[in-house]
Amino acid sequence: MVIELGHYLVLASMLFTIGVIGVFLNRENVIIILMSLELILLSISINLVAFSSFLNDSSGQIFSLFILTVAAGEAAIGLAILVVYFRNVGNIEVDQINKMSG
Amino acid sequence: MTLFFINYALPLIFIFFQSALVLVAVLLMAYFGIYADRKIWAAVQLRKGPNVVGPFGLLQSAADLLKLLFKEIIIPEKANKMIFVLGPIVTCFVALSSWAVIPFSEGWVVADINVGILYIFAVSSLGVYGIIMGGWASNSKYPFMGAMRSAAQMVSYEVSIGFVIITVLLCVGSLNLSEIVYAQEGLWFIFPLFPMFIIFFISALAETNRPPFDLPEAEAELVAGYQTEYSSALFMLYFLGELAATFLMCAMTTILFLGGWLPPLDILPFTIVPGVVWFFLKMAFIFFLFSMVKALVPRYRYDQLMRLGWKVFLPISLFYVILTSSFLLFFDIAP
Amino acid sequence: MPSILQDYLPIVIFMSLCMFITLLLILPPLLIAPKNPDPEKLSPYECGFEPFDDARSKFDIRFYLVAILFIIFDLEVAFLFPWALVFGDIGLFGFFSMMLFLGILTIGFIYEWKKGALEWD
Amino acid sequence: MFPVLLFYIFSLAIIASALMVIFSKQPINSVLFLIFSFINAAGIFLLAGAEFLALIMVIVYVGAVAVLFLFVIMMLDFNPDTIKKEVGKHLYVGLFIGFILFLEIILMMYSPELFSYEYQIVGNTVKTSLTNTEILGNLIYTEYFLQFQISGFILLVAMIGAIVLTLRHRDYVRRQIVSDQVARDPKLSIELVDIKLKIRK
Repeated sequence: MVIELGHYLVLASMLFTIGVIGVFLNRENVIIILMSLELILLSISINLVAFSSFLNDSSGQIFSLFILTVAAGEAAIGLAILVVYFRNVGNIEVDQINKMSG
Repeated sequence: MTLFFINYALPLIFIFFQSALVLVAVLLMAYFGIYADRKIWAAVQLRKGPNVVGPFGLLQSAADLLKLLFKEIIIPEKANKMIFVLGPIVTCFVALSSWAVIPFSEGWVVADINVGILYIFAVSSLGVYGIIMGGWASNSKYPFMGAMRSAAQMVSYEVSIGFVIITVLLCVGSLNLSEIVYAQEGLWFIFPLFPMFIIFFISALAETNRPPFDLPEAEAELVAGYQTEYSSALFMLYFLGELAATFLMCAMTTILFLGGWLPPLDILPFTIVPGVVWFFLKMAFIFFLFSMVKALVPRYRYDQLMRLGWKVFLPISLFYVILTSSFLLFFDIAP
Repeated sequence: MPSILQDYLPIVIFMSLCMFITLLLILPPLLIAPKNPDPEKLSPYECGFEPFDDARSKFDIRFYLVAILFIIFDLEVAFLFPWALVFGDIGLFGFFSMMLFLGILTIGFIYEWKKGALEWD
Repeated sequence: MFPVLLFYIFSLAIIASALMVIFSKQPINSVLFLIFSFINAAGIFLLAGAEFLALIMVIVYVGAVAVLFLFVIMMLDFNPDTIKKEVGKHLYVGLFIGFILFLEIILMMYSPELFSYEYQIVGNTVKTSLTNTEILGNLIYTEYFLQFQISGFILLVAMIGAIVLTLRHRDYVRRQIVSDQVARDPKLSIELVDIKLKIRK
C-alpha cells in the first residue's frame, strides 16, 4: 500500500471544493469568505507540491512559495478593507453589502 | 515478534527515554530558574531571597508548585470556557515542544532535523496564540488590553529576531543547529557579530515578556495582563510556559553566539570538561544576565518599546544582513 | 520509512510527551481542588467595581497595522532563509537579486516610517 | 506502512477542519479550525518531502496571517448571534452544486495510471547532498529571478495599501521625538538671567 499521486490530487480537489462552497454558501460574514479563499489557495499549493515531489523537480515548491506570498498579501489587504468597511458601516453581514448595486 | 521488537520498538523506546530526559531537564531548569531569579533580584536589592522553606530556601519553588496545584480553578462565568482552558495549554505545549531540536552536546539532540532553526522560529511564533486566547477568553477589559499589547510586542520583536538569525546563518550555511555550533569551532559568533548579539539578547527579553519589556503585566496599569483571570493550575501553565520560553531563548543565545557545547579554548584543561557542562554553564550565565537586567533596568513605556522594536532594531539588523553578506562575498569566505 | 520521516519521528514523540505533561499538570486541581463557585468569585476582576459594559470594546486600529506589517516582514525573512544558505554559490547575480528585493521592501519601510505608521500614540 | 497511515490521518483531519471552518457558528472557532487545517497541510507537505515549505507554511500562515484573522475577529466585536441564520434552503442547493464541481474535477483528471504503482510519492528521492532548502535556494534567486521580484512588488503594494487604508492620525496626541530631545543644545534651552537682589536694610 503506497501513497500515489492520485491521492494527493483527490485531497487537493476536495479542499478546493470545500473552499468554493465556503465562498458562496455562507450568509454570516465576510471573514468566512476570506478564510475559504485561504483554503482554496492552500489546496492549490498541495497540488503543486504533490506534482513537484512526483516529478522530482522543485519548481512546484517554488511556485507554491510564491502562491503563499500572494495569499498572505491578499489576506492582509482583504482584512484591511474589511476593517475600514466595518468602521464606516458598522456590521459586515454578507447580505447588506449591496452599496455598489446603485 | 522479536524482530518487530528490535527494529521497530527498540528505537521508539530509546527516543522516548531521550525526550523524557530532556523534558525532565527543562522542568528542573524551570524549578531552579524561579528560585535563582528571586535570589538574584534579592541580592541586587541587598536583601535575602527565599530562604525559609527548606535548606537555603531550595524548596520554595516546590511550595509554590504544591500551592498552585491544589487551589480551586476559577473560570469566570461569562468567559468562553473552551478557549479559556486552551490558552495556557497552548502556551505550555508550544514552549516545551520547542526543546526537541536543541543540541545539548555533540550528539545529545532528540531530533537532529536539517531545518532546526526554522522549527524553533515557527514554534516561537505560535506562542502568541496562547496569550491572545487567554486575554480574549477571560472576557474582561484588563486581560484583553494586556493580551493585545503583549501580542503586538511579541510580534514586532519577532521580525528583528528573524533578521538576526539570518545574519548568523550567513556565516554558517546550514539550518541545522549542530552545524551552527560546528561552524563556531574556531571563532564564536559573539565576536564578529557583537551588535547582533546585543539585539538578539534584547529582542529575546521582549519576546518572552521579560522585565524591561513586561509592560503588559505592569502591576499598576493592567493588573496582571492576560493572566488576571487565571487561578491555580492554569496560571501555573502560563508561568511554566513563560519560563520554558525564557530558557529556550537562553539556549538559543548560547547556540547562536556562544558556540553551544564547545569549550572556550581547545587546549587541554578545557577539553576534559564534557560538552554538556559547557552548554549549561553558558546558559546559566545568560540566564544570570536575564535576571540581572530585571533588577537593574527601569521599564519601557509602550510607545518607546514599539519605537525601539520597529524603528531601531529592524533597520539595524536589516543593514547588518546586507553588511555581513557583502563582507563575506567580498572576501569570498562564504560557507 | 522514507528518510524524511526518520528525522521527524522523534519530534512527534517529543510533542506527545509535552502534551502529556501539560495535561498531567491540569489534572490534580480538577480532581482534588475544592469547588464552590459563588457569583462574586466568578465575576471578572474590576478592582472591586461592578463590571460595566461588555469587555470587548472597540480598539485602536494600530494593532491591525502591526499585524499586517508583521506578515510582510515575516515573508521577507522567509525569503531570506534559503538565500542565506546558498548566497555563496549563486554568485553576484543572486546577491544583487536579493539586494533588489530588500531595496524594494526598504522603500516600503521608509514610506511607512515617513507616514508615521510606526508611531504608537 | 506507517506513512500511508499518517497521510490518511492528516488528510482526514484537514478535510474535517476545513468543513468546520465553514460551518462553525462562532467565527473564533472557524479561525481556530483554519489554524488546525494549516498545521495539517504542513504535515502533508512534510510527507511529500517539501520540509522547507512545510515550516514556512507554519511560520507565515499560522504565525502571521491567522494572528491577523484573530485580531480582526476579536476587535470587530460584531456579535454573531444577531446575524440571522437562514442557511437552510441554500444549504442543499449549495452542497449539490459543490458535489457536481467535485465530480467534474475528478472526472477531468482521473486516469487509471494515476493510481498505479510507479506514480507513487516517497518524499524527495533526489540523490543530492543538498538539503531541500538549498535546492530551492539555488533556483529562486537565479532561474526564477523575475517571479521573485514580482513577489517583492506584491509585498510592497500590500504594505502601502494596508497603510493607506488603515492609518488614521489622531492629531491631539503629543508624541515624544527622541531625536529632538537629544539634539537640544543647552545654550539655547537655558536662559541665564541675573536678578539684582534688592536687600532691604
